[in-house]
Amino acid sequence: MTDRFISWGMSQDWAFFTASIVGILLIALPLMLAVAMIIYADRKIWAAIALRRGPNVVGPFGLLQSFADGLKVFLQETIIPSSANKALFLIAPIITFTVALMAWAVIPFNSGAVLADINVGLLYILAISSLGVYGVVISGWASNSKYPFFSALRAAAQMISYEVSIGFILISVVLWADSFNLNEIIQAQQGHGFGVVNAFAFNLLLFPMAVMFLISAMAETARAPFDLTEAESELVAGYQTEYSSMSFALFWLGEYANVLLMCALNAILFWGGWLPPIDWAPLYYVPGIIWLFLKIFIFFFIFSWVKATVPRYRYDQLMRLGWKVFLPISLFWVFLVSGYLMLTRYGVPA
Amino acid sequence: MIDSGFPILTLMVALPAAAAALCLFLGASAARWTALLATLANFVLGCLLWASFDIGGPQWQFTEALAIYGTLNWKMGIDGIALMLIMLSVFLMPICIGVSWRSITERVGLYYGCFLLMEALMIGVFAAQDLILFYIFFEAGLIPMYLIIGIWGGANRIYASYKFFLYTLLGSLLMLVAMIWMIMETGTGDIPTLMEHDFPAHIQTWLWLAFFASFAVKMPMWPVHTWLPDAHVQAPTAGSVILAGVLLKMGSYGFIRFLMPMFPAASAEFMWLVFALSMVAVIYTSLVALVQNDMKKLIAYSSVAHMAIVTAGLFAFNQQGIEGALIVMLSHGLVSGALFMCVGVIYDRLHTREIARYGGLSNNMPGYAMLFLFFTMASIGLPGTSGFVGEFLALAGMYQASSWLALVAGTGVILGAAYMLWLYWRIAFGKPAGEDAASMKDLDAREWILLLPIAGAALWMGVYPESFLAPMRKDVTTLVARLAPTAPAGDAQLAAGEPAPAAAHGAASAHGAGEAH
Amino acid sequence: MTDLLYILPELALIIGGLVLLMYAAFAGDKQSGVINALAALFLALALILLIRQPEGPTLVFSDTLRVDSFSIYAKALIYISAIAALLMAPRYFEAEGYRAEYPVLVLFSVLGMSIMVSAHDLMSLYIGLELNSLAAYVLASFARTDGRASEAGLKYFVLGSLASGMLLYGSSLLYGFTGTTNFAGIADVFTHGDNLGLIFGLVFVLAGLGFKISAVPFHMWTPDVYEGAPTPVAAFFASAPKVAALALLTRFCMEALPDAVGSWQQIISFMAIASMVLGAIGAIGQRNIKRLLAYSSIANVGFILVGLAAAGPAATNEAGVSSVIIYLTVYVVMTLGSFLAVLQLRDANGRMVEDIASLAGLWKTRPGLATAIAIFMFSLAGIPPLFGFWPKYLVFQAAISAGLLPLAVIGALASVIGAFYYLRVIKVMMFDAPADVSFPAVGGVAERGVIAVSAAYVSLFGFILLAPLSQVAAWAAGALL
Amino acid sequence: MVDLSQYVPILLFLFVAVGLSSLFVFLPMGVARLTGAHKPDVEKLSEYECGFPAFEDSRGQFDVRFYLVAILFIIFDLEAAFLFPWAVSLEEIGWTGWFTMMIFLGELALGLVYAWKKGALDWE
Amino acid sequence: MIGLAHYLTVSAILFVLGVLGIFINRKNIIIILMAIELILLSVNLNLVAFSAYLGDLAGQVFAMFVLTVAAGEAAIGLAILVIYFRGRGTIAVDDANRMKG
Repeated sequence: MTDRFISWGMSQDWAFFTASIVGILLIALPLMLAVAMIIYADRKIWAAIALRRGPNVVGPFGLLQSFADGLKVFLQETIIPSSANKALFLIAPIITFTVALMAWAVIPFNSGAVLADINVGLLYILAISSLGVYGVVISGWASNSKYPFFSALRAAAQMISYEVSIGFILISVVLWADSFNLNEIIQAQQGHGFGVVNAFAFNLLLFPMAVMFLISAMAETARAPFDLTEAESELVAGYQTEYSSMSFALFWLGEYANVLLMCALNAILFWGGWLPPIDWAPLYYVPGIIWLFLKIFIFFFIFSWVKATVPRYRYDQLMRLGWKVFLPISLFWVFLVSGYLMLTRYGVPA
Repeated sequence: MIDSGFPILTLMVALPAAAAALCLFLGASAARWTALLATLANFVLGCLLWASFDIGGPQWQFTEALAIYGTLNWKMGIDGIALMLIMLSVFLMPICIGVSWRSITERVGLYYGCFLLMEALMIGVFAAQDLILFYIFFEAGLIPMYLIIGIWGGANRIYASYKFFLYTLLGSLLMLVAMIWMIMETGTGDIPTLMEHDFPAHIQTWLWLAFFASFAVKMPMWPVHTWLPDAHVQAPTAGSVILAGVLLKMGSYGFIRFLMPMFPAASAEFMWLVFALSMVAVIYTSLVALVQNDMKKLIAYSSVAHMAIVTAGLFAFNQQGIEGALIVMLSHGLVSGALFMCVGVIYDRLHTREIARYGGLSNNMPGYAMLFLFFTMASIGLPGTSGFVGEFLALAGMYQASSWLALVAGTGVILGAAYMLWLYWRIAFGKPAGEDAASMKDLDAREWILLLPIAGAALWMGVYPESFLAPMRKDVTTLVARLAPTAPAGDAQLAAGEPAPAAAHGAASAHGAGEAH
Repeated sequence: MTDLLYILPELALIIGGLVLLMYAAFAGDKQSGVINALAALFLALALILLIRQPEGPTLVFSDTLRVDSFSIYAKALIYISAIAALLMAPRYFEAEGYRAEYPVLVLFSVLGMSIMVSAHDLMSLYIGLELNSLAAYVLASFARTDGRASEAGLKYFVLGSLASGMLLYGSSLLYGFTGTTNFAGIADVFTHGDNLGLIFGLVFVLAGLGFKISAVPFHMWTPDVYEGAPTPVAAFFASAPKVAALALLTRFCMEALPDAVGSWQQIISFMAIASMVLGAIGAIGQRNIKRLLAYSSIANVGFILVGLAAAGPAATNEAGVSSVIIYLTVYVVMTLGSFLAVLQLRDANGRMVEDIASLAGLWKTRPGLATAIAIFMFSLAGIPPLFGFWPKYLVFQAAISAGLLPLAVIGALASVIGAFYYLRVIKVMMFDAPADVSFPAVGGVAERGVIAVSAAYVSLFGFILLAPLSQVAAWAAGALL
Repeated sequence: MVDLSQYVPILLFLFVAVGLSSLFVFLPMGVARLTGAHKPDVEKLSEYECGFPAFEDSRGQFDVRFYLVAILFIIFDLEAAFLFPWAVSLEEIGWTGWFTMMIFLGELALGLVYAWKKGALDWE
Repeated sequence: MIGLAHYLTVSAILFVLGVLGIFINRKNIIIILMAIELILLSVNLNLVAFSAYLGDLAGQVFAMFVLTVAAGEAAIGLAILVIYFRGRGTIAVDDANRMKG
C-alpha cells in the first residue's frame, strides 16, 4: 500500500504513515463491526440451541439488534460510583478495549496482508494479551465494590493461570514452525497434515496442543464454561458491575474482540490461517482472507456452541485444569516435540 | 648446672600454664595445692636459672628458637635484666598463692588458673626474644588480670576491670602496629637484632611514640596512670601484689628492652617529655597519696611515684641511673607487694581499707606493726633496705642528667616519706579507732611465712645489692653504650675534668657496690 | 562435557538439593531429620569431590567459571560451615516442628555460594549471588510464626534486592563500557586506563557487594536479620555467605580490576574504616546477643577489608589475599562457635535466651559454656594469645606493608572500642550475680563437642596449626595472582 | 541499533486505539450532559451490594491463594522466556542446547511437582 | 534518532526512581517491591541498549538472566510479604520496626 501512496506523489515517510493509518482503520473499524455482528451471532446460536428465536425485532432477522443496543448505551448516563477511584475507573475500559484492538496489528489476513510484519509476532500477541488482565484488575479495584473486586481477583488468577500453559503450548508450535512470525507459521503449515492438509492440527503430536489451546483460549477470554468472573449467581456482573453506558460497552466490545482474536489465533496457529484447508491448487484462487474469516467463524461457532451446552466449571476445577492438567502436559509436550524434531531434523546425537 | 641446650625458659612457661589448665578442673583444695606446688617448682627452676646464669658471659643466655611461621618464632632467651625480673616473678608467685589461701573461696580453680597463667605469661614476657611473641605474652596478661579483678575484686570491680583492660589494650595495639612496621622494615622480629638496628631518626620518633603509648600506660606514667589506683583498690590482695610487683615492671622492662635500645635517637629526643612527666608524677601522685583515706589507693599512688623515679632514672642514660632504676623496680616489686599484703592482712580481719577505721595496731598486733614498719621504711628508702640503694643510685644518675630533675625527684622521695610515715602513724599508733580494730589478732603462721621472705629479700637487696646488680651490669653497660651517641650532655657532671664514662663508673662504685669482675 | 568434571561438587549439590526437595515433598516434615542428615551428607560428598578436584586454574563454561585453588579453599570453608549450620538446626526448630525445606534451602544457598566463589564473569557472579540470596531470604523468614523472623526476612529481602539492583546496574555499566562481562576481558580494558562510565560501574558493583558482606555503609540490614532470623540461620548467614561474598569480592578485585587498584582500593579502604569503627560503636548499646554478634560481624568484615585493600598493590598481593583467607577461616570458626554457644542458651521452658543481661551468672550454671563463650569473645576481640589475634595481626601486617598505615592504626583503635562490648558479655557471664534464668544443659555430645573443638581452635591451639593454615592460604591466594 | 521502523504501525495503532476508546468513554459522558441524562444522586452513586448499603470496606483481606497463584505464575511464565529464543535456535545450538533446556525443564517440572505435593495447586 | 545516550539516560532515571522509591516511600511495602522491579528493569534497559549498541549478544543473555531472577525475586518477596502480613496485619513500612538498635 505504501508503494501506491508513493506513486501518488507522497514522500516515503508520509506514504508509510498514511498507509499505516489506513491499515489501522481497515482493521479497527471492520473489527468493531464484526464484533457487533458476532454478538448478534452469538445470541442467535445460543437461542437456536435452546430452541428459542433470539433477537428478531430490530431490523430484518433482528440483524440491527447490536446497533440498537449500542445506541442505547451511548445515550445512557455514565455513573461513576462516589467511592470509586475515578481516574482508574475510567481508564480500565480504555485499557481493555485498546489492548483488544492492538493485538490485531500483527494478525495476517492474507499473504503479506498484515499491518506490522514483525519477526516476533507471536510474542507480541502474548505480550499484548497479557496486558488485558490490567483492565480487569484495575476496574475491579477502582470500583471499590465487593463484587467487582472479587471478580477481578478471580479473573486475574484465571487469566494468568492459563497464560502459563498457553505459553508452553505455543512453544510446540514455534518449535515446529521455527519462527515467531505469524505469516511464517502459517506458511509452515502448508501441506503439513499427510502432505495435503494445511494445518498443524493434523499432526498427531500437535493435535492435543490444538485442543488444549482451544480450551485455554476459552478460559483466557473468560468465556463459558469458564466465565466465573461474571457468574451472575455469585458475582452479579463481575468486574463490570459498577459500569454503565459506553464504559460498560467497551468491556463488552473488548471481550468479544478478544474472543475473535482467540478464534483467529486458533485458526492461524493450528488450522492454517489464510491457507485453504487442503493443499490443492484451485482452492488458492479463493482469497486467503475468506479462508481465514471462515475458520474464525467456525471457531466462534464452537465457542458459542460450548457456551450454550457446557455447564460452568467450579473455580477449583478451573484452576486444577490449568495447573494440574494443562501445565504438566504442555511442559511434557515441549520435551516431546523438541525431542522429536531434534531426532528427525538434526539427527541422532553423535 | 643447667645444660645450655635445655629449654628451661620454655619449661618455666609451660609448667605454670599446664598447672593453670589443670586447676580449672580441680576442686578448691586441690587447686590450691596444685598452684602452690607449681609455683614453688617454678621458683626452684628460677633459682637454678639464676645459679646457672653466666655473669659476664654472653649477653643472651639460655636461648632457644623454634620457627612457628613466617616472622613468628618461639624464640626465648634472657639477659641479666630479664633474669632478675623473672626471679622477681617466680619469687612473688608462691607468696601470692599463699596470700589468697583463705580469702578466696569462690571459683577457686579458676582463680588459681588465672594466677598460674599470669605467671606463665610474665615469664614469657621477660624471656621472649621475638617481637610478636613478646606482644602475645604482653597482651595475653590482660585476660587473667581482667578476670581476677572482675570476679574477685571489690565493690567497684567492674569499672576497674574495664578501665584496666581498655587502657592497656589501647596502648598496646598502637605498639602492635609499630611492631608490624618494624618487622616489615627489617624482615625480622628478633629482639636482639632489632636492639642493634638503627632506624632512621624520623621514623624512630613515631615508633617511639607508639611503644611509649603502650609502656607508659602499663608502667603507669602520669597522666595515663588513672587505671592503676582503681585496679589496685578493687583487685583482691594477691591481684594487687602481682599487679604492683610484676605487671608494672613489664612497662619499665619495655622501656629498657625496646624504647631505649631500639630508638636511642628518639629516646634522647623525648627525654624532656619523660622527665617532665616523671617530675609531675612524682610530685603530683605523692601529694595525692597524702590525702588518701584508702590504704590501697595510697600505696597505689605511691607506686606511680616510684615508677616515675624508675622512668626518670632510666632516661638519665647513664650507668647509675639505669642500675638505680632497675633496683627500684625490683625493690618496689618486693616492697609494694609486701605493703599490699600488709593491707590485706588487716583487711581480712576488718574488711575495710579505710585508714581511719584502724589505729593503735602496735598494741594488739606487734609483729604486724614491726613488719609493716620495715616495709614502710623500705618503701621510703631507709638505708639498709632495698629502697635506699635504688633511689640513691637513680637520684645520682638523674643528677648527672639534669639537676632539676634530681631536685624534684628528691622532693618526691621526701614527700613519699611523709605520706608513708603518716600512714604508718595513723594505723599503728594512737588510739584504736574502735573495738573491732583493737581486738584484731596478730599475724598467724601463714602470714609470717608469706611476709618474712619478702622482708629478707628486701633486706638482702639493701645490704648487698651487688648480688642483684652483678648479672645486670653488663647489660646496662651495653645499653648505656648504645645510648651514648645520642645522649645529651647533662648539666651536672659530677667529676669535671675526668673522662665522663670513667667518672660515671667511679660514682657507681662510690657507694660500695664495687666492681664485681 | 568435560566442563562438567570441573563442577562435580556443584553437581552433587544440585542433584542433592533436587532429590531432597522431592523427598521433602513426598515424605513430608516427619522425615526432616533424615533429610537434614542427607543434606549434610551431600555437602560432605561435595567436599570430597572438591578435594579431589584438579587445582587448575581452569576456566570452564565459556570462561564464566574459574576453578582454582582459591575457589577450592573457599568452597571447602563454605561447605564445612554449611554442614555445621545444618547440624545445629534440627534441635532449634524442635519446638515448632522442623521443616524439611530448611536443609534443601541451605543446599541451594551453598550452591549459589559455590558459583559465587568460582565466578569469573559478571553473569555467573550475579547468578551465584542471587541463587544464594533467594534461598537466604526464605531462610531468614523461615520461622513463619515469629513476627521478628518475617520482618527480618522482609528487610533482608528489600535491602538485598536493592543491593543486587545496584550490583546489576554497575555490571551493566561495566559491560557497556568494556564490551564484555568476563573478568579477564574487563581487566584488559582497564589496562588502557579508565573513564567515568567504568568508574561508576565499579562503584556500583562494589556497593552491591558491600551490601552482601554487610560492610558499612551498607550494613543496615545485618543487625535486624541476625536478631530476627532463627539462630541457626543467623549462624549460617554469619559464616558461609560471608566467606562466599568476600571471596567473590576478592576475586573480582584481583581478577577484573588489577589495573584499577587506585579506584577500588579507596572504596574498599573507606568501607573497611567505616565498618571497623561503626561496627564497634554500634555494638556498644546492644542488649541482644545476636545483634551484638551482628555488629561484631560488621566490624570483622571491616578488618577483612583491610586485608583486601592491602592486596591491591602488586607487591603485597599475596600477603593481602592470604590474610583475607586466614581471617575468613578463623572468623568462621569463631562465629560458628559463638552461635552454637548462643544456641545452647535456653531457659527452663526451652525458650531461647538472647538478652545479654539474662546471661548473668552463666558461669555458675554452665561453666564450660561460659568459658567457651569467653574464649570466643576474647578471640573475636583479637586479644592474644587467642587465635583471633593472628588474622588481625596478618591484616595489619598486610596493610602496613602495602603502605596503608592509617588503616592499621584506625583498625587498632577500633579493636579497643570493639573489646569494650566483647568484655561486656564476659563481664555479665563471669562477674555479675546470677539472674533468675537457669540454663539447663541442652544439646547432644556432638554439639557440645563442636563448641569445644572450635573454642580450642581459636584458643592457643590455633597457633599449632598456624603453619599448615598459612601454607594452605598461600596456596589458595596463589591462584589469584 | 536495531531498525525499529516496522514497529511504527503498532505505535500508530496504539494512538488510534487509545483515541478511539477514550472517545467511546468520554463522548457519551458529554452527550449525557447535553441530553440531560446526567442526573447523579447519592443512591445512584453508591456501590452495589445486593440492595443494602455496603457493610464494610470492599478492599478487605482476600484469600492468600490468589497470592500463591501470582507467585506461581511469575515463576512459570518467566521461565518460558528462556524457551522462546531456544525454540527458534534449536538448529544452531544442537543437542547440547536441547539437553541443557531439558535439564532446565526437568528442574522446572520438579518445582511443579513440589508445589503440587505441597498443595500449592489445590484451590480447596 | 534515539541513540545510546537516550537509553542510558532513561535507564538512569528509572534506576534513581527505583532507589528513591525504596528509601523515600514510607507507605506500603508493595511499593518497595515495585521499586525493586523498576531498578531491575532499568538494568535490563541498560543491558539491552548496550547489547544492541555493541552488537554483542552477551548483554541480552544477561538481561534474560536478570529477568528470570527478577521473577524469582518477586515471587519470594511476595511470599515473604504474605507471611509478614499474616503475622502483623499490616504492610506499612513504618510498622516494620519490631527490632531497633
